[in-house]
Amino acid sequence: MAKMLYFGRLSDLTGFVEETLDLPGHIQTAGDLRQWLDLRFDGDGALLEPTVRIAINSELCFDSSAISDTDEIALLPPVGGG
Amino acid sequence: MAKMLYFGRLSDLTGFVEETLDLPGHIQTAGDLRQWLDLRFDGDGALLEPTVRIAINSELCFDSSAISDTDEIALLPPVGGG
Amino acid sequence: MLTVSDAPIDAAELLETFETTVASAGAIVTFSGNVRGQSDAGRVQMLDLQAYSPMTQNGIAAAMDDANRHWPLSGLRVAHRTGRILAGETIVFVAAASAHRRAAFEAADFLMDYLKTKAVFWKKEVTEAGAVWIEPRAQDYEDAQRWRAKETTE
Amino acid sequence: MLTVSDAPIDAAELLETFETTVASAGAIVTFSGNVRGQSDAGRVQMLDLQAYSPMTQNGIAAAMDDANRHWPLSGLRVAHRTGRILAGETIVFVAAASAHRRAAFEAADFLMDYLKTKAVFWKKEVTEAGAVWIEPRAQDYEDAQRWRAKETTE
Repeated sequence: MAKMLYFGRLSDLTGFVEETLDLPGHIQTAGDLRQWLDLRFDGDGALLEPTVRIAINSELCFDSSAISDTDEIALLPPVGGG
Repeated sequence: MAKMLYFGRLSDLTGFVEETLDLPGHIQTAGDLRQWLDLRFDGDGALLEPTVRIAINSELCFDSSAISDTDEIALLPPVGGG
Repeated sequence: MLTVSDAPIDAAELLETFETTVASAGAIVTFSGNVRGQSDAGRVQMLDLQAYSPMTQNGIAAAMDDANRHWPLSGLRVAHRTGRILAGETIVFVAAASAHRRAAFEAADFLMDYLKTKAVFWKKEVTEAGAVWIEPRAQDYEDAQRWRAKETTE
Repeated sequence: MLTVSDAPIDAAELLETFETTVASAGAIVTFSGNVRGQSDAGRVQMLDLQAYSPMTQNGIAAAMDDANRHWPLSGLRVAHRTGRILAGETIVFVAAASAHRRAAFEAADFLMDYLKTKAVFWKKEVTEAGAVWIEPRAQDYEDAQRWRAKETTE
């Protein structure tokens, strides 16, 4: 089970701040996950924007980075400061 | 009677922060006062320095300004800020 | 010292405590930011601030390290609130202490630029007109840019 | 609001009161200056500060007016202590509030430059080595000079 975190406007889009889910077996990289989530939430590309960063276990990663079903995965729109 | 105020290092020189005195009749201007006080306190020119300003009733004045025996007269070395 | 928490911030209390840790520092500069009652979208009811721990804390701590390297500081304090924050309430408090007042001013200013533009927060503004997620303002970027220019010329 | 008095200054208390007068201002910057424990002449026991009323107050009030004209401020507070002030105690407190944090920073900075270089005070420093009257430092003049340059270029 992966722990998913959606921040900022992505929590509005997905309807979740946090969810736990079983990643389908074909999802190997952060890029795969992005594509899959965008379809799943009908994001119309919102999750594919390069300004939306992905963090695995609190470290920013690339789309080519490997992910596993036990990770904490965060989707981060551009930060706005405090 | 004039009220005299001596600030900063001039209070050390004169030994007074404040004194009340009868001004001699020949003292008509701030410049006259300066000369007289410098002799009186053995200032050796300390009271003649142009950076020492004189205020009459809280207003900075020139050496040519008239003073009267009822004024509050302050001798002000350069201000050092707080 | 750094706190990121949804508990209310009392700037006066934080200053009082900070003073005891930097006695005789010479100069203490504080910044408190509170939720403005008015925005372009109308009367503001509240902000809702999300942080991502420990990324948010790590980023602020790194900026505090930068400040400590760049200026001779005898103390530094940052408190940032998260969650729902009503108009008038304090979002952020920064205090910098130094023997030199210029260093205290610049360090507080530098940290506020970091906190306002680069800190890992997502901010929703709730007004009568509805709720919107706020992106950084161009002015904030310019302010932060000032420090970059300074680093290059030194 | 301006106070020049020989009563002790409690910066935290002044900030707390100031906050209530400028609720939802957006940004509040404060500066507190306290007596350093160490100077070039050795360990500092106290400062002794003389003011000349109302000249001292009039000068500070004029600088506050200048700040209010130059920056969009929603509040300004200056407290300055006189008389004997022990090492570690607060000499001066400045607070500036504005909707814009840059304005709050610059106004507090500007007022501190005035207070440190041009304000009508005479200051005696008492150390183990004796007592000396302090003249303004060259650095203080340079700091104050910054605002003059700014005025001419604008």
